[in-house]
Amino acid sequence: MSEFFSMGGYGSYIWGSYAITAIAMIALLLATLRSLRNSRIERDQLETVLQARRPRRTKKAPKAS
Amino acid sequence: MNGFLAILQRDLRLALRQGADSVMVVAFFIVTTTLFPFGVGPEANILARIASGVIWVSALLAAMLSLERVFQTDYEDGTLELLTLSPVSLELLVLGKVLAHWLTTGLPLIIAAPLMAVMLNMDQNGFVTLMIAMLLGTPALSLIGAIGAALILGARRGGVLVSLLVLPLYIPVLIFGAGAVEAALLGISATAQLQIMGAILLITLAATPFATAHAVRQAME
Amino acid sequence: MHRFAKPSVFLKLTDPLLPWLAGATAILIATGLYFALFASPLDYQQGDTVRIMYLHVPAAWMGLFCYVGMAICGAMSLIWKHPLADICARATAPIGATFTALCLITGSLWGEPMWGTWWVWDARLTSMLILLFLYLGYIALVNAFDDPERGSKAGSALALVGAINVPIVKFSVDWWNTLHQPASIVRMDGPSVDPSMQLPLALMILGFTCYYFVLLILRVRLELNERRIRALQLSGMFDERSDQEAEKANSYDAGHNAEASQ
Amino acid sequence: MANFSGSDLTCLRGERLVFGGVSFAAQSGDAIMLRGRNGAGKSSLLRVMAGLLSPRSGQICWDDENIADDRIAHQARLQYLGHQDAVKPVLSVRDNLRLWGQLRGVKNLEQEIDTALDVLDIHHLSRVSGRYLSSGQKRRTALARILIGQSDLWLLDEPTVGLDRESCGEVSRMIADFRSSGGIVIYSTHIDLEVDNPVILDLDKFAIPMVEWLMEHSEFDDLGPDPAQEAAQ
Repeated sequence: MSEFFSMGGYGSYIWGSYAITAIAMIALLLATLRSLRNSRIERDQLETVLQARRPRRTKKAPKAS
Repeated sequence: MNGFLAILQRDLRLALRQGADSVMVVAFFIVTTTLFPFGVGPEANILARIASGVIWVSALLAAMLSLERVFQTDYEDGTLELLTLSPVSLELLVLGKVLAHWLTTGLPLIIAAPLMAVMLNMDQNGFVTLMIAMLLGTPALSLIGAIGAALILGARRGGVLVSLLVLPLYIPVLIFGAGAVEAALLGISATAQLQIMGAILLITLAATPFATAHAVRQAME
Repeated sequence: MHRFAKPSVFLKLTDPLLPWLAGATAILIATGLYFALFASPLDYQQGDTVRIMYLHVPAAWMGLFCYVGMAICGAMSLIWKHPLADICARATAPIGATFTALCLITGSLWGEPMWGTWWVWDARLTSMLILLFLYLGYIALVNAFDDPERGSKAGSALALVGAINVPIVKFSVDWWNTLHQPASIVRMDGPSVDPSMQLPLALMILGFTCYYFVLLILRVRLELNERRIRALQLSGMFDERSDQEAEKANSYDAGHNAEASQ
Repeated sequence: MANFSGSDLTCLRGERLVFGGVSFAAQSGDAIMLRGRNGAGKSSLLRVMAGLLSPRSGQICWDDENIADDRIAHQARLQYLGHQDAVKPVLSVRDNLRLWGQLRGVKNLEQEIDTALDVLDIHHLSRVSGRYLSSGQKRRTALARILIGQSDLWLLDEPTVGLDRESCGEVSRMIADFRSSGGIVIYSTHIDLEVDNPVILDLDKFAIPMVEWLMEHSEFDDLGPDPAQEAAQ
């Protein structure tokens, strides 16, 4: 087993490249999923407000924020 | 054709009145080149070995330095909008502006290059090739750079951005420009390299005005 | 008249596709890894380090593939002015840049034990490095505008110009390399690819390609979501509101915070 | 008799709808005044008319020919005055104007420049370089530009910005002269420029209420649960 991990003495190079590739690919995927989730949440909230707001033009002073 | 001459004449006049631009480019070129002996040491044979590369890289950077101004000022004061709306094809006007840019920056560099070659101890038999290579290469630099200058109109941090966009595209010119001089220094014919540079110039001359004009129109939207 | 309508076609098409693609990615990469790490022969010259090839070559392939994809999107955006083409190009860039960087890193890790140096100005590695610069330039340009749409359009034009330039760069770098490189140095294409190596290589290449498509679909959705959010925010919903609506808006704030704190 | 018309124009800036369904028609001698709030799309419409901006939908025709088919011909017949004056600080007023005349291929250019300078009463400034001009003088230089060379269509975006009352009168006179010679003028202005019975195009009427519009066009609800559908269930 340890022979397998040492990879003929080149283990650090080989496992290093596999690890970096895995980390980069997984990180990219997770970052995308994360921002996708956040954007979906934010969008849903905005859509709710949109649906709640019936098309009517009541003039009122804009609320100070 | 009248439009081409009109814009060329105006840009040259602007460059003359605003002065400084060409002088700055040449000064930048000379200062950058002079930095190398400080970096690598003043041994004559090392300098002679790297002279062609150093001159080309410095010329590249110097040509790039002034790129941002090709369209930026015209964009800011509304001139570019009117040029887009003038009854002359925008490609032709772009070509006129690029020619003006080359005349005010590329040409002075070609004149300054042999001077720096002497200071870097380059062998005399490379001088003619260096001048010819720069004569073929610097217009291509201006043409390619104009695309970058047009793309960044309206962007934040335009100056740094244009170098990031344009420098990778400059690599072929650098390789063959320096290669031609090196061949000449070795006493080999540099015709092949110069022919390729001529081809690059022709391709850029044919293709880049369309890309640049497209980018300018995009910026006007 | 409405460009917002068109993307829904994309979503309808990709929705059923996504789980299949994700599954294919997992299976292909898993079997590819099995063959690459356990069931493939050693190279007589390079020994175990040849296993890096199963990452290096697919990454290089993806770097080029993504750039070609971006250029095609750029051309489509130019010809049909379809907003989805810009979005796809924009979504592809970070993926392509990641793979190009991975190609360089694995190449370097492969080069150290083989050539005794982390970096060789080898024609292929150098070309990949320039490709990485092109990606970085694209990403910087796209993000440099206040109006995201303007950025995407400028990016598409740049991708097209870059794609025309890539063969010229490749040619000139090859030429430069043969001129300066002594022939004795082992080149990347040194080991002839044994048929038993072709299988894991093909699996990994396919797996990476599927991974790209999964990520592309997700990132395009993300971009579409963000467009919709910007449109909603721009609509001025929050400007003039009655008490009733202000209440709703408050519940929005509350909901949002609740979600965020999960 | 020239005829300039647009039908069902929709304009999108960035990701924002500016206006939708705008139509207009003008014949030689007509003037159209664009009105509307800030951001109603007056400048955008003028840019669409000039061909700088492509409309999202609809088309603009000159004598029943789409302007997108022959841009150069359209650009030859129009004069556009934008927000900016495009006056180069290092060039004299005359040199500034000369470029635009040359680009239009004007014959007797110097004479035309003289006339234009006279009309706007800046002849005494002809040798002064742009950097010494006041903003009003720059605006008048820009206005002089549109007098140089033949044109059938003026698109003026806030022509009177930075001008005093007297100069506004000059602009009114310019417009009247141009119309009497068969030109079409389309302009936007905040102050009342004295123009004889212009057609008024109120862009506020064509504003697209984003909220309603977004509700109608929520096609990409397949991204997540549609609140409307949920409510219906």
